[in-house]
Amino acid sequence: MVSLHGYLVLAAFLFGLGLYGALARTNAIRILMAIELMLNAVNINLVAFAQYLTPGLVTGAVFAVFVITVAAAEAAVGLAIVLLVARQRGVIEVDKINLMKW
Amino acid sequence: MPVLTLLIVVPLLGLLAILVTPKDRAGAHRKITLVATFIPILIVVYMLFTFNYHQPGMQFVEQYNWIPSIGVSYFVGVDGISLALLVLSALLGFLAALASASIKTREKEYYAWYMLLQAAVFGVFVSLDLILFYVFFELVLVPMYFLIGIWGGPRREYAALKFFIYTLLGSVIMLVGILAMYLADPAHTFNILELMKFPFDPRLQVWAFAALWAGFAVKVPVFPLHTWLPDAHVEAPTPISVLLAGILLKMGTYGFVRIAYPLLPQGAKHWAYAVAILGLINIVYGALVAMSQKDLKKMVAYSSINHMGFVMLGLAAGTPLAVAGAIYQMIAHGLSSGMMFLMVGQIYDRTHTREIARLRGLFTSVPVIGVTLAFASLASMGLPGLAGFIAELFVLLGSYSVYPGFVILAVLGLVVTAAFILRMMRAVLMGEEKEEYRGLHDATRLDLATVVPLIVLLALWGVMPGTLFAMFNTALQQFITHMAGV
Amino acid sequence: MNWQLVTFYILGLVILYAAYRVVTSAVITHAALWLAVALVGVAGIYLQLQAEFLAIIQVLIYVGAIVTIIIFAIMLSPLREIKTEEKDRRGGATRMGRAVASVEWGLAPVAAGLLFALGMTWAYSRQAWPVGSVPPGLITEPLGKSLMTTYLLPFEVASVLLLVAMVGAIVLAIRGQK
Amino acid sequence: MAQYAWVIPALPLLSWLIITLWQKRLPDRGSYVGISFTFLAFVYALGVLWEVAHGAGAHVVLPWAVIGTISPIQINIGFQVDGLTAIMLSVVTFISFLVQLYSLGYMHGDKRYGRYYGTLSFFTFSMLGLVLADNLITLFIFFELVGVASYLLIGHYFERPSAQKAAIKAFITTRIGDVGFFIGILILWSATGTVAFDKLAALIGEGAVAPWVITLGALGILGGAVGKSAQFPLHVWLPDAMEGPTPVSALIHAATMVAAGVYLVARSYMIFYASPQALFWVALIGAVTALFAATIATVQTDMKKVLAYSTISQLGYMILGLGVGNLTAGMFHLTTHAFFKALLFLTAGSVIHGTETQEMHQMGGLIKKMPITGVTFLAGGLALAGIWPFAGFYSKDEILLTAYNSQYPIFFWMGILAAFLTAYYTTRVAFLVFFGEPRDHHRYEHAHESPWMMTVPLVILGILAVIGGKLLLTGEFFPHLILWQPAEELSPNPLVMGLALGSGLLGILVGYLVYGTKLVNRQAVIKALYPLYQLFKHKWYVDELYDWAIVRPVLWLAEAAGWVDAHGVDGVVNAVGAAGVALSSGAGAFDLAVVDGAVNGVAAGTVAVGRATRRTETGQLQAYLLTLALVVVAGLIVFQVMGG
Repeated sequence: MVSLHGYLVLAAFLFGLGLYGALARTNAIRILMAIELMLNAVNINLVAFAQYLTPGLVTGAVFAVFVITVAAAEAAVGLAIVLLVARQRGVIEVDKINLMKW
Repeated sequence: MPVLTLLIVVPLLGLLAILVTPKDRAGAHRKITLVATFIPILIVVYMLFTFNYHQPGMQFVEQYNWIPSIGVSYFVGVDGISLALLVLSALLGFLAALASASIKTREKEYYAWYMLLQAAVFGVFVSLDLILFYVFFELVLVPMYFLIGIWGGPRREYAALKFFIYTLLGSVIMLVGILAMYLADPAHTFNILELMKFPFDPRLQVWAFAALWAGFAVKVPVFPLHTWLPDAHVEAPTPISVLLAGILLKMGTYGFVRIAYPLLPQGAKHWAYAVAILGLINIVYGALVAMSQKDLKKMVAYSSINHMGFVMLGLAAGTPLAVAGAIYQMIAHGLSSGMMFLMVGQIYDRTHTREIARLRGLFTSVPVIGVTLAFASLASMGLPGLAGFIAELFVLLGSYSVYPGFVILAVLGLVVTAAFILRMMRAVLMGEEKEEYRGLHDATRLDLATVVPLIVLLALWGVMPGTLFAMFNTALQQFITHMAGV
Repeated sequence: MNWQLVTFYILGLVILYAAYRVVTSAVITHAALWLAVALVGVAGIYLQLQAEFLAIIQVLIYVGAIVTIIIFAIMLSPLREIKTEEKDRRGGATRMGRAVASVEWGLAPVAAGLLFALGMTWAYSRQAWPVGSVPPGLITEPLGKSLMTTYLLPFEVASVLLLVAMVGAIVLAIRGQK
Repeated sequence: MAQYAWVIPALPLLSWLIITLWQKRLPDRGSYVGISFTFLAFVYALGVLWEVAHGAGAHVVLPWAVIGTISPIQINIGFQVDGLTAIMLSVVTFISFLVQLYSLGYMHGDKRYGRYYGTLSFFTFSMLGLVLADNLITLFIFFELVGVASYLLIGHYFERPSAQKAAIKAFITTRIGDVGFFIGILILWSATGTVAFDKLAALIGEGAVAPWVITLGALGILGGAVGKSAQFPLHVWLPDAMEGPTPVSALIHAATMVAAGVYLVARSYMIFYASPQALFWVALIGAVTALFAATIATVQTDMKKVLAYSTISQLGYMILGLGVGNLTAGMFHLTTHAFFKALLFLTAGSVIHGTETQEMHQMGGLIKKMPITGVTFLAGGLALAGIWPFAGFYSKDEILLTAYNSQYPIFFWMGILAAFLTAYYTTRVAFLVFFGEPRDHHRYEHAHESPWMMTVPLVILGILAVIGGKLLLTGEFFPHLILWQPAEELSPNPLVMGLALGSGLLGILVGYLVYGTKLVNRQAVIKALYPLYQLFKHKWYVDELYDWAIVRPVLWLAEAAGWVDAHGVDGVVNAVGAAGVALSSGAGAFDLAVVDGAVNGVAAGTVAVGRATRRTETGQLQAYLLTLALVVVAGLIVFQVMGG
């Protein structure tokens, strides 16, 4: 049988990879993808915890549903922003965009 | 009817309406603001008629659980003192909105912040839960910061930041005091009325009072925490100055009356002498510094410091007359300084200067404005027959038996007050008309509409103080009894 | 060694490898396709956890919608910049250098990712987890019920969020056209 | 009628409101409103006087403010009508009416004509309110309002810097006196818990008030009177107040402003009477002022200035009368003085109107050109000099008689000397202005008699200046009206009467010798008495003294305070720096006790932290993300290790 621990470790490594991607890459779209990876890692955790620790309750799964919803929204708006910035400034590398400094 | 919640919600609805109105709909935001600030006046008038002036305790109470796990609730209610301040806030909120016609840039944002400010101000004066109070108290800061920082004068960012840092610092210290009381009370509640019943350990009272006092004193402002005030005033646009002087300063003194004194009476007694000295310094030092100012608005700002000194002195003395005078002064100063700032604004709109030395002969150039400024100045000087005098009279009458020496010095301070006001009037209003000011247009209907209510109230409460005293008399008695009983 | 464990290991390896390719592959369209693989793998994990409903929407929404729009965005955009592959941070500008002082920038993400994964693993290993197994039974029905009862309000809020996101994305796209 | 005496101040109040709000729409800017309302008030006041003379009276009390509910403190306002009130009401409305009538001509064509009439109404209202007050606080309120009204009227020609200064000076100086008044109220209030005159009188009568309270309270109130009635040492504002239009001067000097101080003492006389020390100070100030101001009046060359100092001197007499314990005499002198001083000022106004100068050396021989003005001036002058049978004689004689019989005869001799000087300078004015050769022919040629609106009041007042004294004493009318139980009935003393009259006549003689004939060489006299002349000419250097000792220090203090406030910031930064250096060298303590100190310290600290941390705020998303991740990992580890 697969133990809870196994799922958790898988999720941790998936998250670590996502984190690395979000930090190491400069292409905004790639960063979005990395974020999706992290969200998935979180979802695995949620579902695993729910199924193992609170059998019969679906709270964790409900959370996962919401996370997926938010991810969809985030992807839509995020891509729109990226495209807009790319169109207006001609760059897509986040290290060249430091609007937040002002 | 949940009138108090309504009072807070109406400006928020106004805020919402402004946010959904497109930016380019010229004038719409202003209209929404006027409506949303006028409705609170109606609500307050309704309250004035339905309020039971002889019944002790809070009225129009509403209480709902908010964060039950730590005993925070949405708990609002008013007694006579808060009611009087609500009258002031509702009125000035509307008048300052009227006077906002000179704001031409980024109107939508301006009015949006304005509505938020108004809601927070009402919230402060009706909250009976410390955390709720604190939230509103802090919430006032944010719109104020932007209102000064965006629509202010040349040094606005400096002034806004200074204002923010000062008041935030005070608030943080205050929060420590609040938490200390929360932890010391066995019931672990933030309910002000409950906390009032608990006799805190005297040692705790002494330092917790100091902490609360510091938080409120920044707002008042008490010497030596006052230096943000002149800068903030000079840079703030006129309507914001009106609110700043008329209402925001009162939040500090209201905090004393509602929280610091009733919750920590022994702490208050311990520090009374020091508070009285600071009050006296406010009076005398404020007047002296005002006399040396070259900028009209700065002078008015320092005169506020002078006036708020009477509130401090009255509260420190703690006799019924003195406290009554102190509360009266909150209202009177709100009206007179509000009017003063309105007048300075009207003059600035026409002459584009606030430098006293550059103004001259306004009695001739703009007679109506001249006369109203003279009225405002005399009101601020504490001329008998106007509300400010009543306040000063009662504070001094009441404090004399406690601090005779201070009172005599304060009375001498009144001469200095008269001197700087008259010097200002001489420089600004009297003298030959200046060539460049010839043909300036005099007060418009709108200008008059903003000041006439203030004139009427200043005169009414100067001639018939009983009408205002009756409003908060019962609450005052409760305050006195509570302070004496512990 | 039972078949469940075997499937888990295979799925795990597929997911991690695909994720690795997502963040490292040189061509961005490849990365998007690898992302789809990783997401399908996660759907498999859900199946294994008896969360069949989640597996289905994982495939439908993530693979069917999100990955698709990412690929669309890349392929349909007129901008060359999006399609050209970027250089790795390692060789890039080092403005961050000042912030992280002595740590070379290129090492920081690796360190962060590894630290996180290993740290979590370590933390998990210090905990005694119940040795139970996944309860049998499908979750679609209870999930649906609780979404319509206990979690009705969040559910509705989520739908509003989606609506707002949709409107927002359209507004942004239109504004870009001008 | 006395029950409704509040109508009397209400009428001018109404007139003020009407003129202020609608002056542009009223015929002649509302002047007729002011005049007619004041006349109605005068008629009503006469009615009240008649009633009071027949034994009526009124005292109406209204609650004003109630503080507290358990043992409420109630402060009342109200008005009371008795003989003192009734006579003052009549005098004030009468003079005010005449002055307003006179102003029709004098102020004609003034650019702030409407405002002038409005303020006059307000002035009258304040004074009438003051007269009716039944307690110290109400009286104080109107006392201040009178001050404001005078401020506005003195500053009527506000284009002139001298008028601006004079207005401020009047207000501030009297306010300094009011500080004393206010402290007096505080003392009495805290000792007795009441400010109502009747209650105070009752308490004092029972002996329930400590003597020192009475004395201090009385001295405080005296401060107010000294300020308003321009007594030494707060007399400095009155001569400067000549900057106002001349009819205003008449009003101020005769009936409203300066009478307020004397009236204040008279109204609270039960307090003074209970304290011999206080009475002594009252008498001393009165006598000193009477003499002191008379000396200055002898050398002034501005016609209005002479009259101003003469007013101060005469007010000194009134205060002296009160001080030696004769309330009736003091108030009697106030009344007669109101007639002849108003008259003198109005004639001065007429002269100024005709010649357009106030400088007496540019006048001369004007009686031929302005016969009515000249004759009425002589009537007023003789009354001022206290010559029988003119009005001033009776009242002055009464005061001197009481002074002679008091504990301190020195005051009597000071009064006699002042009477001599009074007669002298009055004669001097008469000769310089109305007799002799015209010194400025140009002005002389243009001089003309004033229109009827101006001369009618002169004639009315002139008649009163002649017969007023005797008239009021007819049937003991006045002494019955204002009755204060005198210690003993004083029989007329021929010595006193003779000395008073003699000194007056002597003064006239000397004046005649110096100015009417060339028998005495003026320059020689001036040379002989040069130091004294300089002293008088510079008004005993009081103004200079105040400027040097009070005004400048206060201004300097204000500047200093302003500097400290404005430069506190720099000071603190420097202080922090210095303190840092001091600390590092182990030399000294940390001093942050400058304004703004602690706060700026915090601000500086915040800035320093900000400087250090701003490098991390690069605006780059990934940097933030990295930080976040590292913090999470660090937190995780810490949590695991600590939490076990």
